[in-house]
Amino acid sequence: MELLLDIALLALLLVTAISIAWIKDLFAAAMLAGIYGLLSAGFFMTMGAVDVAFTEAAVGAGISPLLILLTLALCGRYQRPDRNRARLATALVITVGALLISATTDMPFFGDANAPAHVHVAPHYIHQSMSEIGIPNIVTSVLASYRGFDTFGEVVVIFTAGLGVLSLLMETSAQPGRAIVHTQVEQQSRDIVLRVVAKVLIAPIMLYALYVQFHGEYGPGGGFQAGVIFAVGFILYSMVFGLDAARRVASHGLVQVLSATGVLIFGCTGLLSFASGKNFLDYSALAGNSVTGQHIGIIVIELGVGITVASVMIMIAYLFTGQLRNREAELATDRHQEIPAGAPARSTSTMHSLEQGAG
Amino acid sequence: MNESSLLQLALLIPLLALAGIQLTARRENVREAVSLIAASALFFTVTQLYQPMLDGQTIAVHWLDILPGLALAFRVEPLGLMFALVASFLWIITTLYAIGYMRGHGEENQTRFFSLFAVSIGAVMGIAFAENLFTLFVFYEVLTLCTYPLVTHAGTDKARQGGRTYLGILLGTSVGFFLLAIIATWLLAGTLSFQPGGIFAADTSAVLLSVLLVLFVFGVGKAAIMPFHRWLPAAMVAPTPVSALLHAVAVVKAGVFVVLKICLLIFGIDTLQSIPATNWLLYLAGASILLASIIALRQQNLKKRLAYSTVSQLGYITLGALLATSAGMTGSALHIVMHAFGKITLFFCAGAILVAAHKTEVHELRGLGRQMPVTMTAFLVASLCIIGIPPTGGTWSKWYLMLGTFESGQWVLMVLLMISSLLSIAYLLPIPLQAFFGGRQPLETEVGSPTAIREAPLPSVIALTVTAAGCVYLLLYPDVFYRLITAGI
Amino acid sequence: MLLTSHYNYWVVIALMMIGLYMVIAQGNLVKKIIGLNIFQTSVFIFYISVGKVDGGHAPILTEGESLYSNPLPHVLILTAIVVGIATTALALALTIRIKRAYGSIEERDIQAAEELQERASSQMYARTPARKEQ
Amino acid sequence: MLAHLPILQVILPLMAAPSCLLIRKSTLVWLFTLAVSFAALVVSVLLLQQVYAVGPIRYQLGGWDAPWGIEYRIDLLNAWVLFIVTALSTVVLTTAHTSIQRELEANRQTVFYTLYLLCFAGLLGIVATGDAFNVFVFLEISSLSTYALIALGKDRRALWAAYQYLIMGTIGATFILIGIGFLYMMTGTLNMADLAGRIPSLSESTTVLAAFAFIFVGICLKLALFPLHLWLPNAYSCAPSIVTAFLAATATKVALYLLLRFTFTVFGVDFSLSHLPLDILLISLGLVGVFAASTVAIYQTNIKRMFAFSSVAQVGYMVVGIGIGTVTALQATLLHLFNHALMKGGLFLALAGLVYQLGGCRIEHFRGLGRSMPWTMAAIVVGGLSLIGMPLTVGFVSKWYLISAAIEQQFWGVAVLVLLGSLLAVAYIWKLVEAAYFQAPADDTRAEAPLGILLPAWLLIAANIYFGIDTRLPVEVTAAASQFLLGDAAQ
Repeated sequence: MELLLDIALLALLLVTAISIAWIKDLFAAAMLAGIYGLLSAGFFMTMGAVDVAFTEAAVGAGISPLLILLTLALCGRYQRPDRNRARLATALVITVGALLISATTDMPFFGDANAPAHVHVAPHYIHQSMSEIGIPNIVTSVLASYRGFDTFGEVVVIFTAGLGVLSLLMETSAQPGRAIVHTQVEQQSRDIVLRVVAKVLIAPIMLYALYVQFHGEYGPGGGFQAGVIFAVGFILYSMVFGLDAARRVASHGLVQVLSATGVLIFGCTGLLSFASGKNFLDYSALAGNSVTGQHIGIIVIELGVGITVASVMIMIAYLFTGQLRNREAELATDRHQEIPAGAPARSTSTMHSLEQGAG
Repeated sequence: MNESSLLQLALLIPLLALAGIQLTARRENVREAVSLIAASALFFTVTQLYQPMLDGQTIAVHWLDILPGLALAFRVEPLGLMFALVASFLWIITTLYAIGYMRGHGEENQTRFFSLFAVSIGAVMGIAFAENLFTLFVFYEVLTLCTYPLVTHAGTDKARQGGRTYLGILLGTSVGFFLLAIIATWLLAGTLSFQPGGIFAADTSAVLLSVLLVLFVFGVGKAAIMPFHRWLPAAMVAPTPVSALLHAVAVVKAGVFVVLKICLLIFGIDTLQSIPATNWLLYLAGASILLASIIALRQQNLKKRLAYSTVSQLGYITLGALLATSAGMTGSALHIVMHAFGKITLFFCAGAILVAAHKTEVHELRGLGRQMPVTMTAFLVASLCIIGIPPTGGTWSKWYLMLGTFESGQWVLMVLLMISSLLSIAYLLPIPLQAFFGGRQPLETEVGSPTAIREAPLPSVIALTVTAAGCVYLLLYPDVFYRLITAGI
Repeated sequence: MLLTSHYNYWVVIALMMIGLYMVIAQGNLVKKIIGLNIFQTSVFIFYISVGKVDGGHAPILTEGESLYSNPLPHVLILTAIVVGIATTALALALTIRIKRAYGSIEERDIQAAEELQERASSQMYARTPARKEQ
Repeated sequence: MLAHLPILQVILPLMAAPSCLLIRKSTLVWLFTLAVSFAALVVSVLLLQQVYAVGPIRYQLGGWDAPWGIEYRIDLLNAWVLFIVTALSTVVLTTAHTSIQRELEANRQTVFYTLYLLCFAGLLGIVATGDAFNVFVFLEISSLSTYALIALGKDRRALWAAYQYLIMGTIGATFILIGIGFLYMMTGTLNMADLAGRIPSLSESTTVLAAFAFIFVGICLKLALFPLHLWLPNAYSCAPSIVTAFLAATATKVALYLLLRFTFTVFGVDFSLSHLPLDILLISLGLVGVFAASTVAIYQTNIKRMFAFSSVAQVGYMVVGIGIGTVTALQATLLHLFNHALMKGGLFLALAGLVYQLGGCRIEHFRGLGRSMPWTMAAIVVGGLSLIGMPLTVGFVSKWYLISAAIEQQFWGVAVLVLLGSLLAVAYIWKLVEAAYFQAPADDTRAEAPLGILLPAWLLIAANIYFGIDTRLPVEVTAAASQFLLGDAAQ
């Protein structure tokens, strides 16, 4: 049964992937990408990777299609059919593929319980985590404690991405559009049904986010998933009730500060252990009893993760939708202009000044 | 004042001169006074090393280790001292001459010019007193780099082209071959310091040694062995004092001196004789001599002709060194000195003619002897010195070179040397002779008119007189250097 | 035998290659990014397959269970997923800016614009004063 | 606190980055960043001393012993690289304020410094860690911030360059991820030392070979080794000057460190160099890279781009060193790691001064620079000489070792080619010299670069000369490091 499900899912994944590669309508491609994410989440489920499935569902089928769609709204929906470098690509893909296939020949069998991967490090987690950390969800304990530093890195990665997007899309003095209010984003919100449904939905979503956040030790979930869900709820709100409404709730500045705060919470929790001469991220220093210490530590850092992830996601959503509204503002104001004002205008003008400097 | 600190001084004076020149850049006279004083001081310091050297004292200075076992260190040894003496003496004269020339010619950036002059002489001192190949290489490159701006002093496109060839060949050979050879030697012999009798173990394979020798001889591009001689004529775009310094004293002599020193103190006479490569390098040197002389014959531009004559004369020195007999070595060492004096005089004359009469082509010089008797006499003497006939010191070096070929039974080379001497007569002597007895020239009418040609500015004339006198003096008293050379070989 | 034990890996490899192909061959920047997503996601699938243990349960300790699937790959992939979405977000933001700057998100147009600009600037400099002779 | 040095090295900038966002005021942020970078430098110096004295240091994160937890393991090799990265970053940062004022809008500056710190921390994390997967995480931190930093360049090309780099970099990182996955699958561990212990028994397995291949290619993408260098020139020439200087001085070095770490420590020298024809591969790739890149460099009109290509060439030299694989050769590589950081740091900072004054650095901007910006130009000349490998500069030292290594192994051809390669450097450096000293400036006004840029640039140039004469520190450290590297590979 499980095997069949497995095969079916993989087959579906294959089909989806091919059709994504095939299709020229990027909008559809984005949707298919979402489906791809959902399918892989399902696959992870069958593999017993519940947390991963959860996350992949939230990211692969949630955030990333959303972002892609927002981008498409700005960049146009259809791609031009051209296969540049097709030959090179094929050659490269074939070589890499061949290498990979050859690599599989020496691999341990799929699902083999005595594969080296399962007998060296992993058993320690499975058998010791309860006594050492005292929470049932092994993944959480590995994630937050044994390999807590990776997770710290992960938070920083998200933070970095948020800042990167910020640095790319932040409103510069050259950009107009702040004044314009009538944007597609607002127009949606005239739909009464949507408003009501949203009103009803948002509260439980937030609540669920909190549940996922703090239930992470016992069941699937944790800071990251919670953060994503929270962000999704908020983004929904901003879509229905408008960017400005959302900004009134959580201003751009606040979101930035929060994103930083999350990282700092995580880091400082790690630093606390210096006080009692323990190593970085050694939570056992947080309380008399080491297990309690671990427990507290995990709760706190998961909170940090949640805050950062949520705020970064919201920040990114803000920035993307902000672009969207600018775009529409420009289309509304200066249709006659060939290139949209803003970034290109600025960059070309700087180009000009550069060359003046040279001449 | 003990000797080693004298040596330090000899190395530092040029730097002090550089500082002084930079500081007094604003006031010309002071600046040039500084140059002159520094030059004299340097010469004096070097002479002070002479006697102790002959008394067999070891005078050495160790600056610092760049890499473990690779030191910037200096030691006075006879040949080096000889080279240093010649260079530092001629630096005084050249400076004197340069002052006259640069003013007479109204050149730009004189401060830069004199500063680099000082640096290059400093580099020459470094080469002369280097205790090991590494130190030598360092200063060799310094010399290359600091003479580049001198060559391209004019800053015109032509100058830039010349500079390119100059730098290209000198850097190319030194980095491509010389450095490679040095590192190989380092790994092979475990040391780079010069030792009488060479540093290679007796059992080193002759093939490898041949490769090294070839690399060395070609690597020292400053020795201008064909086919790596192109930079020399190319560098003729430089102002004449530079040409004088480059082609008589600093650069080319540094080159042949390095070759000589490598033959003598890295390989050693015995090893050298046993290497197969020596023989055909000899013939290459011979060919270089002959070809250069022939090309020189066909040059109409005076400086170009002198340049090719230099190439051929350098061939003599390399050849002497490669002969690997004491007579040959002596000859080549002596020729370093003699050619230095002779050739610098010739360039001084060329420069004087340029400044005074604005002439650069050979055929324009007919009858110039009347307007510029001193210059032309000097030219005559110097030519004789280069050719190697009395009453000039050139006689000695040529004599020993012949002896060397005779001893080692290289009849072919012997004949070759004779031929090229005849050639050198053919391309040098006509110039002064025509100047004196070449009869009248249309230009003659100009005499008496305000633009009449007369001798070059006094400093220049003094300079070329002194060096010409030097050529004669060396016939009578070659002993000064001869003693050093015998001590060295 | 090999089939039943390895088909998982092979499918994953196929998925990876599709993704990689898209990244290289597609001219549209957004499509490239989607390709990148597929490529990475399939790597995740590979990792999770490695973590699979026959009859193993989700790695959440429960009474009377001894066989769990390997938690370590799950942890790694949780991190990797986050990295993936981070990259995607950044890439998309870049795409938006590129669209604004070049007015297109097709590789060809952009490269064409590049060459044009390059030529323009060199012509601009060709007009600067010629060198002086001394 | 001394016990925590290894983690402090990374955690300082990592925690400082978000704090920047809270400070906001750009000048303050700059000072703060500078202070943090300097603190990191101090830490790295202390680490280097400690390691040199007592040997490798291990630090268990979260107090969990390896291989169950992540451990930091500082030996001479990465202590050395840490020192290089922190030192260069500090010097570069001193110029940041002046240069960024010109090249960035006010409201982007805070973000810039935050990203800078993140990139810095990422690089340090890669170097310090002893855990294969942790490498991946920090690699992504540094990469993501780098993409963003490059995209901050004024010219719109910066965006395109950043995008290209993002695609290539992500492919590279994913390759590394695949490789690590294979390794984990075969060994069940992620700890480098543990892996090193287990791989020899698996040296026949194609999976491990594939793992090596993927990791190797992935790193070479980051390293911009010759055929995979395409992203680098655009990225370097379009990024803000400071970013270029920082990346040129540190990023490729860290990638090279990874290559060394994986080939020699994780897989072990007998696996890497005797199982595979890696030595031939590396030497040939390196040499081809040297010649191809240098030749292309000669024809560049954008000087930042020219030096970017020269960087690719220099990477070639380092890779040749790895390929030869003797103690001397590795020492040459490690020396060049340091030396090249000094050269390119100095050169790109000098260029930053140029951009500051003239708003660009195409060859045309160099006309008469000898007169209009004498000090900047002098810096470029000296740096160039060091790049060529003139005696009494650092360039000479590393070249000396590389050639000695080649000749020791009787690779005469390699030795000759390396030397010829340095002659190509002469060609493109002299292009600048001639433009600067033999052509009249467009306008004869003497406008020297601001001291804020000039002094740091000269600091690095001076270092080029100082360490070319007093070579004790680098030579001793690298000698010990390379012996250590081959020593523990031998086990």
